[in-house]
Amino acid sequence: MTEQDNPTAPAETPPQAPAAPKAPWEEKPVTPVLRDARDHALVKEIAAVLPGVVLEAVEFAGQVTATVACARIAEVCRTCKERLGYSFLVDLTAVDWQERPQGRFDVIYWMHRFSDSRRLRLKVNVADGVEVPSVTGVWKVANWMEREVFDMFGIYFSGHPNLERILTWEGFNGHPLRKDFPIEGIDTGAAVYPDVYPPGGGPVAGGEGE
Amino acid sequence: MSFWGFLASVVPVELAQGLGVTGRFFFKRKATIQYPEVKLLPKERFRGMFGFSEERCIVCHSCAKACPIDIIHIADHFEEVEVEGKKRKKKVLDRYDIDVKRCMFCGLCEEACPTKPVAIWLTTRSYETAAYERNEHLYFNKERLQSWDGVRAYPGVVTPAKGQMPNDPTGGSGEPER
Amino acid sequence: MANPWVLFLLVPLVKIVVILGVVILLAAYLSFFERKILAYMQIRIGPNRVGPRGWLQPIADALKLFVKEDILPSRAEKFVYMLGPVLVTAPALVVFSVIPFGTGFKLFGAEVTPYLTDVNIGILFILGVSSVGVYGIILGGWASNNKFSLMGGLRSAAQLVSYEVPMGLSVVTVLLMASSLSLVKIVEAQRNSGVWFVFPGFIAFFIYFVCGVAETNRNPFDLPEAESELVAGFHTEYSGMKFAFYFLAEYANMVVISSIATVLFLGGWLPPFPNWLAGVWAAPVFTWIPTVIWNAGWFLVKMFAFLFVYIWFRGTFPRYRFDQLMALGWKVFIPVSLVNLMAVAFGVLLIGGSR
Amino acid sequence: MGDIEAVKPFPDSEEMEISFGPQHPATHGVLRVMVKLDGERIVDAKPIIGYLHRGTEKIFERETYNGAIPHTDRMDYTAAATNNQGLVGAVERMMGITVPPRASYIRMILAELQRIASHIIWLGTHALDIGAQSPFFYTFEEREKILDLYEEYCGARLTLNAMRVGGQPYDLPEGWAARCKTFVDQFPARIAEWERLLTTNRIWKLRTVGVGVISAESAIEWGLTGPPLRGSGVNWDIRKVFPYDHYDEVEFEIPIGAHGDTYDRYLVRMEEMRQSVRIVQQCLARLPEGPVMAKVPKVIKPPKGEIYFSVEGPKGELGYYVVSDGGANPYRLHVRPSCFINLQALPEMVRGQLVADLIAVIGTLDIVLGEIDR
Repeated sequence: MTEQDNPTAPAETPPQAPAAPKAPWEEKPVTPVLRDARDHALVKEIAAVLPGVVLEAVEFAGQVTATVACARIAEVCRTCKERLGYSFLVDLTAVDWQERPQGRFDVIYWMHRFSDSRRLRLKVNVADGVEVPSVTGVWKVANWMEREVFDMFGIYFSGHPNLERILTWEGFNGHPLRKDFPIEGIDTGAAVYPDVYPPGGGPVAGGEGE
Repeated sequence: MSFWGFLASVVPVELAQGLGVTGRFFFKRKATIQYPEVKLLPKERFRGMFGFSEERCIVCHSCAKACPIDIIHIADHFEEVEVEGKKRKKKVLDRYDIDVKRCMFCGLCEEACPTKPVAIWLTTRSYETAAYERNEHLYFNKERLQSWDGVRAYPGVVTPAKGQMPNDPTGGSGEPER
Repeated sequence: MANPWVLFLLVPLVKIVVILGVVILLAAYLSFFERKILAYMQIRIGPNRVGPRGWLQPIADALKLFVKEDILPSRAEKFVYMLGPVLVTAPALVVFSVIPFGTGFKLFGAEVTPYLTDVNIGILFILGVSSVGVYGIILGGWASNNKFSLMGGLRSAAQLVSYEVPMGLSVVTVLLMASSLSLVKIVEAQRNSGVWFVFPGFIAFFIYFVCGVAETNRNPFDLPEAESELVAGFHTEYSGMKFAFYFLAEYANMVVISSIATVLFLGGWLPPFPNWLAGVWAAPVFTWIPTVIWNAGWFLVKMFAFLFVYIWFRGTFPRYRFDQLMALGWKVFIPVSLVNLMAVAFGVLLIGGSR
Repeated sequence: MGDIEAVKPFPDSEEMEISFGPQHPATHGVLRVMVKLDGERIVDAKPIIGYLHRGTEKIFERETYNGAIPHTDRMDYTAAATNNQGLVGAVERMMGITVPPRASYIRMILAELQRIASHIIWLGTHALDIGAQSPFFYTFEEREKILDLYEEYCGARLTLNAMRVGGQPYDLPEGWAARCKTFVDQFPARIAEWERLLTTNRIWKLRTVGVGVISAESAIEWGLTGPPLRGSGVNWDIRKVFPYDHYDEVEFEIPIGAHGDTYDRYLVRMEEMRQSVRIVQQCLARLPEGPVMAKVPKVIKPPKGEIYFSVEGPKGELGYYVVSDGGANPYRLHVRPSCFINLQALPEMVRGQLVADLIAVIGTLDIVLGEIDR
C-alpha cells in the first residue's frame, strides 16, 4: 500500500493540475465552475458503501467535495480509510460562515489515497456549539489538526484525546479565526507590559510561577 | 565480515578524510566581509529604503491600497490650478507618510505605482536603515522620504535627492564597486 | 644571596609565579588560537578587532568576564556552587608543578630547573590531582539547581571516571618502558633509548590521546557541556568570574593533557630523534640558542601540535551520544589498552626496558 | 543542605521532567518540548508550540490575493519561494489562469534553488545539533550564493515576494541565467565535500542510524510528508504525483530511504539537492522566451468556490486551501503547514530513545517554527 510506483494520471481531470498549458496565456482565463458532482466516480464509491450518507456533492476545479452529516463523519472517515483506501488525511480545517442557516461552520477533511492518487474532500456543516465526532481514532494525524480547529474556531470534537488549545495559550479568550473576532486582536490582559496592563489573565500554559 | 571490512571498521579512515576536508578549508580564502570597513553593494533590484518624488506622484492612493499592512498614509486636497489657460482641479498632496518600522519591504507599493517613472521606489540600494528610536526615526514623512537627511552615505547608496530613477542604468552614482 | 633560606623560598616562589603566569596566559591564548583556528577552518577570520589582528582578544575576554555581574541562582546550594570552579581550576594548575619544560640550566651561576619540582611519583601525582577536577564539575552541576547542569555533571562524572581507566593503563605502558614514575626520568629514558615512546607505544599513545580528549570534555566527547543538548551543561548557571574559572580550567586541562602526552610519548623537551640526528642538532645553527629556549621551544612546538589536533577535532567531528561514549570507553578502550599493556609488558620483558 | 526536591519533582519515581526550550540552542526557534526523562532515556515528549503565532491565516482574510503573498514569505522563512508558489498556484487554478511558460520555468528555478537553500540550512543546523560545527559554515557559504541570485532577481534575499498571481513580476535580469548555471554546476562538488565530512563518518552514523525510526505505515498514519515520509520508503512527491508548473517535463528522480531513520532522511535530502540541481539545469536549458505575466485583471477576484492546491515544499507538502466568496479578499485561506504536521510525530519518534536523539530528531524533521505557529 505504501509503495506506489507510478501514479498514473487518471482518466478524468486530475484533482489538482489542469492539463498541460495548451491554451495561450494571452487568452481570457477559463474560470472553473462549480457544478454538481453526485454522479462523480469518487462520490459514487462512497454512496455504494455507505448509502445515503452523501448529502450534497460539488466539483470545482477538478476537486470533489462531498457533504456528509455531522454525526456520521467519524464513521464515514473510517469507512473511507478502511474500505476505500483513503489512508492519508492531508488536511483538516474549518471555515466560518457566520450567518449561514444550516450551521455556522464547515469542517473540511481532505483525504488522499495512494492507490490511484485521488483526493476527496469531505465536508460537514456544524452549528456553533455542536460537537463533531473526532477522527483521531481514524488517522492519528488528525490530533493536532483538530486541536488547531478547536483553538481557532471553537469547534468541539467529541472523543478527542487531548482537546487543548495549541497555538494560543490556555486561557485565551476567544477563537481568532471566527469572523466576529476582531482582526486587531483583543486585549487579553496578558502581562506583556506590566505597567500598561494590570496583572491577571495572561499566559498560564506551562508556567506555574512562584 | 571480511578482513578488509574489519580493518576499515577499526582504522578510522573516514575520520581522517573528514579531517582532510576541514584541513583543506583551513587554507581556503575566507568568506568574511569586514562589514563597517568593507560594504557589500546591494544589487540593482535590491529593495531598501524608500525613495519618493512628490513631482511624479499623482496622488492616486494605489500604493496605499496595495500595501499589505497599511503603513502608507496619504492625505490630499483639491486645488484649482491654471494649466494652459484652463482651470483644472488638481489633487495636491498634504501628507505622505510611511511607517517604515512596520514595513516588510515587499515592494508592492512600487509595483502598484502607475506613474512612469514611479513616484515611490525601494531600489535605492541602501540597507543601513537601522535607527535608535523607532517611532520618530522610522516614521518617514514626505520631506524625509525625499531628502534623507542624516542618512549615512556609503558607496552605492543613492538618495532621492540625487534623482535616481528605479531603472536608471547609470544608477546615479556610477558603477558599483566591491 | 647565598642564604639558603632565601633560595629555598624565593626560587620556588618565582617559579610558581612564572609557571602560573605562563599557564594562565597560555590557556587564555589557547582560547584565542582555538577561535582563530576554528574560524580559519570554517572560512571565517575569527576575532580580529581587539588589538592588532585581534591579539588582545583573550585579555578583553578575561576583563569582560571579571567585571561581569556574578549571578548566584536563588535556589542554588551556595557554598558548593562557589566551590565548584575552585575545585576545577586548582588541580588543573597544580598539575603544572611537576611538568618538566626542559633540563636544568645555569642562571647567574645557580642551577635552575625549568620546572617547579621533580616528584619521583610525578605521573601518579598528576593522575591523582587531575582526578579531583571532576568533583568541581559534578558539584558545580549539582549545586546550580538546574536540570541541564545536573545532567551535565552526571554525564561528566561517568565520562571522566570511565576514561581515566584506559588513560591510566596507557600511561602504565610508558612507565613499563621507562621504568620510572618521574617525568624527568621518563624523558631521559627516551633520550637514552634514543626513541620516543610514541613509536613502540603507538597504541597506547592513540588511546591516551583519545582519552585525553574525553577527559577534557572536548569534541567529539564534549557531552557534559553539549551545547545543543544541555545548553551549556554543568556551567549553564555560571557567569562572570566563576564561568571564567571553568573556562580557564578547561583550557588549562587541555594544556596539561598535551604536556603530559609530550612528556610521555613525544620526548618532552628533546628534539626529534635526539640520538639519530644528534649530529644535526649539534650544528652551530642550533647550538647558539640558549638551552632553556631550545628545550622549551621544542616542548611548546610538540604541545601546540597536540593542541592543534584538539582544535582540529572540534572543527570536524560530530558529538558522540552518551551511551556510545560509555560503550567506546568500556568495550573498546579498556580491553584494547589492557591487551596493549600486556603486549608491551612482554615486549619489555623480552627486549628489556631502558634500565 | 539544599532542597533536593527542587531538582527531583517526582519524589517517588526516577523520572525527571525537563523543559527543552522555548529558548534552547537546538530547538530551531521557539519550540518547547516537555520531556519526561528516566535518566537519559526519554519516557515521553510533548511539543508545546504557539510561541510564534501571528495569526497569519486571520491576516490573510483582510489582504488581497497579491497582498497575501508577502505574508506567506514569513511562514516558512527558509523557503519563501515555495510558499509563494503554493499560494499563487492555488489562486491561478481557481481563476483558470494559465501562466506563461517562461514565468513557469522561472518559478521552478526559484523553487528548486529554494529547496537547495532550505536543505542547506537543514544540513548546517542538523550537523550543528549533532555536534559538527564546520558544515554549518560551509553550507551557509553556498546559501549566500543562492541568496545573491535571489537578490539579483527580485531584490530580496529571504522574504522574496517573488511571484504574483498570473506570472512573475520581473523577468530575469541580464546574465542571471548564466550566473545561476555557474552556481548549480559547481554545487554538486560542494555536496560531495560535505558528504565526505559526514556520510561515512562513524560518529555521524552512530548518531543517526537507527535514530528516530518511523515505519512507512506509521509515517502515513501521522501524515508525514516530504523527506520524513520518503525516508521511510514511501515514494511520494507532489512534483511527480500532481505535477504543477512544468515538473512533468523535466527529468528528476525521487530519492527514497529504506529504514525510516535519521540517516536515511539525511541521505534523501542530500540526494534531493542533487536532483534539484538537475531540475535547475534542465529549466535553464529549456527556458523559453516570452512574457512572464499572463493577462490578469487588476483586481484579482476568483469565483466563488474552494480549492486546495499543494506544492512540494522543502519540508513536505505545503498546501493552500482557498475559499473565495467572489470578493477581492480570500474568505478563508488555510495553509497546510508541513512542519506542523511533521512535528506531531516527534513524540512517536523519540519515545524510548536518549536525550541526544531528541535533538537529532528535531533536526531531522527540519521544522521551521514560523510555519508551525503561523
